[in-house]
Amino acid sequence: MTTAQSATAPSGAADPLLSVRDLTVTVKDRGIIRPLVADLSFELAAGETLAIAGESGSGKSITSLAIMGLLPNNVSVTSGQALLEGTDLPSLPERQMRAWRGARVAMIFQEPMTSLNPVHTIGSQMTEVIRAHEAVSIGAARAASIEALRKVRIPEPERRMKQYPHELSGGMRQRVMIAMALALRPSLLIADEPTTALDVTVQREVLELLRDLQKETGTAIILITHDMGVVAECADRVVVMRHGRMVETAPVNQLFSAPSHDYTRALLAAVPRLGTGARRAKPLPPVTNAPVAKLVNARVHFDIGANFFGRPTHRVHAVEGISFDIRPGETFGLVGESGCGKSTVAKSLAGLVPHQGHIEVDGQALTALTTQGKRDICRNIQMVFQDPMAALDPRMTVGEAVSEPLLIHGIGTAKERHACAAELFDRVGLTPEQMSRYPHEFSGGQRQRICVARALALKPKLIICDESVSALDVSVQSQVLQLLEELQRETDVSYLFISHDMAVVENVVDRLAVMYLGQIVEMGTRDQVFGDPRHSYTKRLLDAVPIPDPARKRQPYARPTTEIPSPIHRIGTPPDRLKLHNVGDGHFVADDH
Amino acid sequence: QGYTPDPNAKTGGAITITYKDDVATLDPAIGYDWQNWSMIKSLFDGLMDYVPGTTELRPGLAESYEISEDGTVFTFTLRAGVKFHNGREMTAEDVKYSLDRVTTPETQSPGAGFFASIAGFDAISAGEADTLSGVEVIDPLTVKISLSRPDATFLHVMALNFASIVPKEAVDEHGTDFGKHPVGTGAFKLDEWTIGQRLVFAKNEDFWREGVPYLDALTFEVGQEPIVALLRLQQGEVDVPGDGIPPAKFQEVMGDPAQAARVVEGGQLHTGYITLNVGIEPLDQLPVREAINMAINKTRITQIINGRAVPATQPLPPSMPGYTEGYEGFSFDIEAAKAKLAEAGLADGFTTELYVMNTDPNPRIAQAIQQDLKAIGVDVEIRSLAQANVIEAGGAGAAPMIWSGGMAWIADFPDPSNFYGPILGCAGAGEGGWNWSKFCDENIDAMAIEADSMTDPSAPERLEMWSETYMKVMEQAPWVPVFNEQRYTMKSERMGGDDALYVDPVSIPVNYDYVYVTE
Amino acid sequence: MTQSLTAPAPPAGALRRLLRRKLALFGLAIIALVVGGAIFAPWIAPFAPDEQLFEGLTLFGEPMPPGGDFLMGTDLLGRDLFTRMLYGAQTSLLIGVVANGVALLIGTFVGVLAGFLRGWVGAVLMRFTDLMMAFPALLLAICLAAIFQPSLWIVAMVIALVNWVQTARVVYTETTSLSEREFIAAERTLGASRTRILFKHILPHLVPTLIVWGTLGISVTVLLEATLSFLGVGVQPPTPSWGNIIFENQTYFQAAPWLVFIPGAAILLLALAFNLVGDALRDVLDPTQRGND
Amino acid sequence: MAGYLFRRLFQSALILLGVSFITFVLLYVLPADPVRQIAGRSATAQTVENIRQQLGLDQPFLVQYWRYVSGLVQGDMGRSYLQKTEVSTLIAARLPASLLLMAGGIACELVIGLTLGVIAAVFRGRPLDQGLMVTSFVAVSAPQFVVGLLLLYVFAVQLGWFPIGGYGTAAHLVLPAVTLGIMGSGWYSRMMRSSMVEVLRQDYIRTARAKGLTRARILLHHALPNAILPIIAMIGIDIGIFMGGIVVVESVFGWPGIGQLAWQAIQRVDIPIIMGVTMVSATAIVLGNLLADLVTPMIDPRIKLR
Ligand SMILES: Nc1ncnc2c1ncn2[C@@H]1O[C@H](COP(=O)(O)OP(=O)(O)OP(=O)(O)O)[C@@H](O)[C@H]1O
Ligand SMILES: Nc1ncnc2c1ncn2[C@@H]1O[C@H](COP(=O)(O)OP(=O)(O)OP(=O)(O)O)[C@@H](O)[C@H]1O
Ligand SMILES: [Mg+2]
Ligand SMILES: [Mg+2]
Repeated sequence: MTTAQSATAPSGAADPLLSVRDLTVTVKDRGIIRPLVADLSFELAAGETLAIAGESGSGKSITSLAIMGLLPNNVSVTSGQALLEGTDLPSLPERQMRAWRGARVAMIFQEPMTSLNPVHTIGSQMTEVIRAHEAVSIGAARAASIEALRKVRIPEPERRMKQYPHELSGGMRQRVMIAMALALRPSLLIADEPTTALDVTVQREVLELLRDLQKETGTAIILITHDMGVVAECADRVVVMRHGRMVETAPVNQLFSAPSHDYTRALLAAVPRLGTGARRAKPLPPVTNAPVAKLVNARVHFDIGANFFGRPTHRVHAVEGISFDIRPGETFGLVGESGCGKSTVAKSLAGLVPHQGHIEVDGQALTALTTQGKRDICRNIQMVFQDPMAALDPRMTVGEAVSEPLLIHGIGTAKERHACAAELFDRVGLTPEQMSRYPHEFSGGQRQRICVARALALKPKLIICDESVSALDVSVQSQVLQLLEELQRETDVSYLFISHDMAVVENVVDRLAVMYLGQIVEMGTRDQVFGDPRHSYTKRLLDAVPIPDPARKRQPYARPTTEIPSPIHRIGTPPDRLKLHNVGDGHFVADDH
Repeated sequence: QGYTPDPNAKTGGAITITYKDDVATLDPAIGYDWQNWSMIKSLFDGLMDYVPGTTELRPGLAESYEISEDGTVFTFTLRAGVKFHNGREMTAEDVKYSLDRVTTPETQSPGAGFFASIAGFDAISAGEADTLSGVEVIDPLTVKISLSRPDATFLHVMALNFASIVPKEAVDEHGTDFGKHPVGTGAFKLDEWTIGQRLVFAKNEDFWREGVPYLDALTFEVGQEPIVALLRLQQGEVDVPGDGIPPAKFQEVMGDPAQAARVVEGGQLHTGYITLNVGIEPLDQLPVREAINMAINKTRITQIINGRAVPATQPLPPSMPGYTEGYEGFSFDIEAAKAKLAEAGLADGFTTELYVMNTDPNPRIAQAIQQDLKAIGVDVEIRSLAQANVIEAGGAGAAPMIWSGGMAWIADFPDPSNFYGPILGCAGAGEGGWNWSKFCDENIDAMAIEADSMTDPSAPERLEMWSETYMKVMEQAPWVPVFNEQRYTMKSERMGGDDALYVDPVSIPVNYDYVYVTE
Repeated sequence: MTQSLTAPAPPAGALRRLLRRKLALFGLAIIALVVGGAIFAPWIAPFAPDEQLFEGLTLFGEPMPPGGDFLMGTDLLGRDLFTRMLYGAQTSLLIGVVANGVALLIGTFVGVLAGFLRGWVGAVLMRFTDLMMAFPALLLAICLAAIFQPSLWIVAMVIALVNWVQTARVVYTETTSLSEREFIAAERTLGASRTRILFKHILPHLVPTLIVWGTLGISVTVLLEATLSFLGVGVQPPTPSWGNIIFENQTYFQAAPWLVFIPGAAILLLALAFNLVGDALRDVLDPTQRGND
Repeated sequence: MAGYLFRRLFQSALILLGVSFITFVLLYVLPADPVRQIAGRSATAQTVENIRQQLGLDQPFLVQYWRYVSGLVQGDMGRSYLQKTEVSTLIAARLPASLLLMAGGIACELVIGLTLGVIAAVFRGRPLDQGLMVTSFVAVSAPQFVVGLLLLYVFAVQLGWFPIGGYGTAAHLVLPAVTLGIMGSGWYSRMMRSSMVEVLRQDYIRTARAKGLTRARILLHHALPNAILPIIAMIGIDIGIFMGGIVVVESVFGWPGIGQLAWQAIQRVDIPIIMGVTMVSATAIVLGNLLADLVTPMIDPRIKLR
């Protein structure tokens, strides 16, 4: 944050690098012209980091696409300018704009998984950007690419050049994207939610990397995000947007310490913060009650690979000997990095994947169930998925979707079901009139409420929330969390709450388990784990959480030196089992290597 | 020898002939297709031959022959110095070998039946003997063939492709593949055969007939769609379209005087007919068959095929010896036909089936027949099937009516007997036989046998007898003779030679040995 | 989120929206025309379909070109082409719509079942599909049609039996990827039965693919019927069908072009019309497409 | 990889066995007697019986089938009933031409179909797109015989650019290949369009644009390889469809392929040839599918053969 002071000097003093003036972007939709961004103005100096924050759909991405000249067909800039080094980019014809893109202004996108072309090597995709703008030989372009990859601290860049995107982890891919964007030393880099899709630990690395590179190259960055923690840690100045308009702009410290607009205040209030979970005073449910779900040494393996005879050679030990139980009225958290097996635990509980070991729901072992029994168990255990859009059939009205479980289990008449669904809609804060709409006609938060309503329809004893709020922006996220909490208070439902966002978890769970490579490394009550993390992995997770407080200095992140180990083993050589020790009062910790 | 070659003929040059279908084999014992019949004629010779462009017999490899008084012993004196394409001289042994070969069951010759009158045929075809006892080698240039019964057509049989003389060593060398490596004594020899594309015949320099052939080479291109072949002819790439002028192009060609001048028209030993199965109700009643005969508008049917035929009155085509001049046949008369039906108690008509081969123009002709019969109240359902299926249905006697087009009888040799045996006689009426009307009248059969036992094929009393036989057949009306097709061939400008050579009744489409190019 | 949500659609809306599209209307009009022509052929047609008119041929046996008494000219037997086109529509609709539809159904059934059930049922079904695919379709059709006596219904059945394979393959691939989708997992956690998932959640998503395949299949099957007729195993003469009108006369395409190009255009228009309607229907039925028209 | 190949080949062999069995059954029950075709119209009953016995057609069905299959395994496809020649010789002589035509046809339909599909996708929703949609239906609806003759008439007879049918040079191949490819190009353009529209929506296309690449490079280098993936599987399926078209095209252009051989054999119930051609084309289809499956991972590195 060393450059922050100089950059926050009143604009206009020096010639700004980028100056957006009264930018208005409209969409032509069914003949109606509707503004998506209206009268937006801001400036950005060289070397500065400007964060654009705001809820989903507020026009952040549209603004950046307008600057890049990449607006969708039916969307266009109708007035205003976006001057980069004195040139109005949106008004440039496509042919000239092409020379700017990639060379002077570059962009990285939210989804590292899908932003690289799967059929070309990293090398090919790196060199082509250089050769598209500079007349250099292939050899020179290759050398420059390797250098760029080295800069983003990709190990063995020569080898990576020959690899395909799917052979790299998400974090590596995002680093490749950054390397590609910075290869030609653009004066402006637009990063549209560069870390939303990544794990906390990886997110941390990428953010630090961006900051380091900026220091080195002096590139100005527009950082688009809805994560106030990221804003606090990275930005010099912040623009807050809502409904296509800017509601507030201020230097980052000022914004956090003294937000001037109500919306900004609401936004900041909604941000979950580590260490605030303790505010929630709710007694732990008594241990004596029979658990709603119980796992004893549960294992889930997937066989992959094939030898000459088509027999599998390798096994993914997705879940390797997990035991815990969930008590009535309790929220049990499951945290850990991407791929550690959280979803697999959830799926095996819901009967979606076959498992070994003992899993029982409501006193009944899952393996012993008949088809009818499996269907009945669904009434006790329900699931809310991460992506509400993907979890709803796009061709079914949401009303149908919510009453569908009743129909499936033959509960009530059509009229009663409709009434019940209407009541549920009411319950989750939607109006019954909206029941005849289709999923795509709702916002993300609304969709997730619909999913919750659907899960509630059968009055289950346990609801599994697998990353149920990760895709939502903070304000919506907090609404959904509140809803879940209310429901629990009213109906005494239990939750299995899966997330990699430690701050959210701290705010909602009663007890939690930390998973690593299919096994539990630490388990205990919220206070035990968050207040007294024992395992090194738990500590690292907590450490990586961005803190929405620009004033707080954080020590440099201890980047793990080795690659993340894999849960895939040769058949016949299972991984070592970790032993859990009780370090007091139900706080279990595994051996640390 | 009964034929004076064209004095203007030039030697040299090559011509191209096209065919739609591929050549299956050039083995004279097996080949029985439209396209290979004339090719085999040019590669091989039999003891007998025809005067080019006519149906007149003349000696071939035999220099002369003698027939015994009772007509059962034929003694052939062979021409000396005739060489096979492999250079060896032909002898009487080769004649015996060739006749044994064509009649022995292993050869699977479709023409074996023609030799049934040779003594010992039954034994060899039953597999009891491996040689024909009736064929004797007297000396290297003399063969004596004894028949088990007099056979007026025997000399014609000896002129058939099936009676071609082949060298034993070549057959032994290639075995069943002899058909792909033919060795004969003919005017041309096989030079190149690219399967599916082309065959090239080269002039046989050692040919035993003086002065012929004129052409140095013949190229046959197979797999050529007739329409495309005609286009190529018009472009000058092709000299003779082997399949003739396609119906779709007929008017175009005839409408253009320059092209029409190159069209050659000629008669053909062909009759197109409808068989009426006498074993199936109600066709088993004579009045019904007569009614059908009267109901067919033959003039209109010839119009449909652009007038490329003449209406027929009897089984024999007009150019066949034994044809009954002045016979009117059944004339087109709907009222009379209805009356006949009423006579059979079927005034309200009936329903029946007409089988037809599925290539143009046969289904069209079948539909014309259908319409004609509808006029007298007979409802006909058409079964338009692949050739093999029609033959199967006909042989099994399952088909009430069959239109013969596409499979119609083109005579193997110009003798009236050829139209009787397998297709109207009792012999063919059995299960699987080609007598699709299943018509079998012992008396008529006896007449036919008597006629065939006469020694001289062209004796007037014999022809008279055949004429009478066919008239008797027509009284029973097992067929509706519909038309006799005319052949229309086209040739390129440079082709020379008598028009008759292009409509040669036995060497269809062209007698390659005698045509020449003018440039 | 901008509040730009469309008002809930009234139930009759789908039809109304369909009618609002010009292209779809055009398609519907053509389909109506063809179907109407086929149904009312006996009343509309100026002649009987198999009546070989004396004045329909020239003295040389040539067909008459369009114009005069014969709206579309006459064919090689002197029959009125317009009449035969009307009656031929009956056959061709049956083949192009019914037989093709049945093929589509079989293909969908096999593909969906194999893709959804997986396991050995799926394996057996797909191996069977592979086998059928390796089989030269035309040969199969010829044999089947020759074994059963050829008739319109047999031909339709044969075409259905031969033409489902490609659909099955494509549907299989799509079903496998669909059943990986999260909302299918969601349905399973609700306890939905397989049948329900299949019919309520998988099949509707296959509709766009099926429309493309189904409508392209119209021309293909109509022409296949003609090929079969040509091989002597199709609809028997004098029953007209658009396909066999083309095939009977294709060598005459220069001498009598109307005999080839009129039925050809009819087949094209029919297929196109179904495609236009199908496309429109898909957009209208697919809620996610709403608002994009 | 070796294991995968082995398993696939084994499966293919099973499929071919199935095909041979079904074909054999069908030909066995077919109401047409090959012996009659061989014996000819003048044959006596004795001759017919002799031939039937010699060909073993009087044996029970299973014996006949067993003989055929055991011969086939040893590479013996039998002898043609009518031509008396080894079926393998006949097929070997004609197969190269058919394969060449098929390759040409596939190349044509891909080039035409994919180009039109890409253009339609780029201009989606505009009049050009709709025009191409109509074009693709024209292509699918056009009878191949007429298309072939038209092309021949215009380009060979009138313009003289190509020879009027025949086989041999590259110039001979053009018209037949185009005729064969036109129908398929209609299908491919439709499928390519939808595949391309889907791909053009992907994030990596946006990335490519953000890199400042030219439109041509984005389309050809980034979009095409991805869009073509679902199409590749189709090419395998296509070979089967081609077998039908090849008969017509070969006859129009006088192309010496197996289509014509098969056609004549079917007309005359020459069972060994029908069986042989069936087996060869089934093999081509099976191998074509296998090839398609082997090629896919070369384009898409994410797909691993198992
Ligand atoms: N092609 C389009 N047609 C119509 N509306 C569009 C289009 N693209 C975006 N929009 C609308 O523009 C608005 C702003 O979208 P934008 O993508 O800029 O939001 P955002 O702030 O980036 O949100 P998020 O945090 O979800 O990425 C949204 O309401 C969106 O629905
Ligand atoms: N069907 C499957 N076949 C093979 N491997 C699988 C399968 N499903 C999951 N896995 C593997 O199992 C491991 C655990 O996956 P899981 O989805 O449970 O992770 P997660 O903790 O939910 O991760 P995320 O945070 O990304 O959702 C991963 O390595 C994954 O690749
Ligand atoms: Mg965005
Ligand atoms: Mg997960």
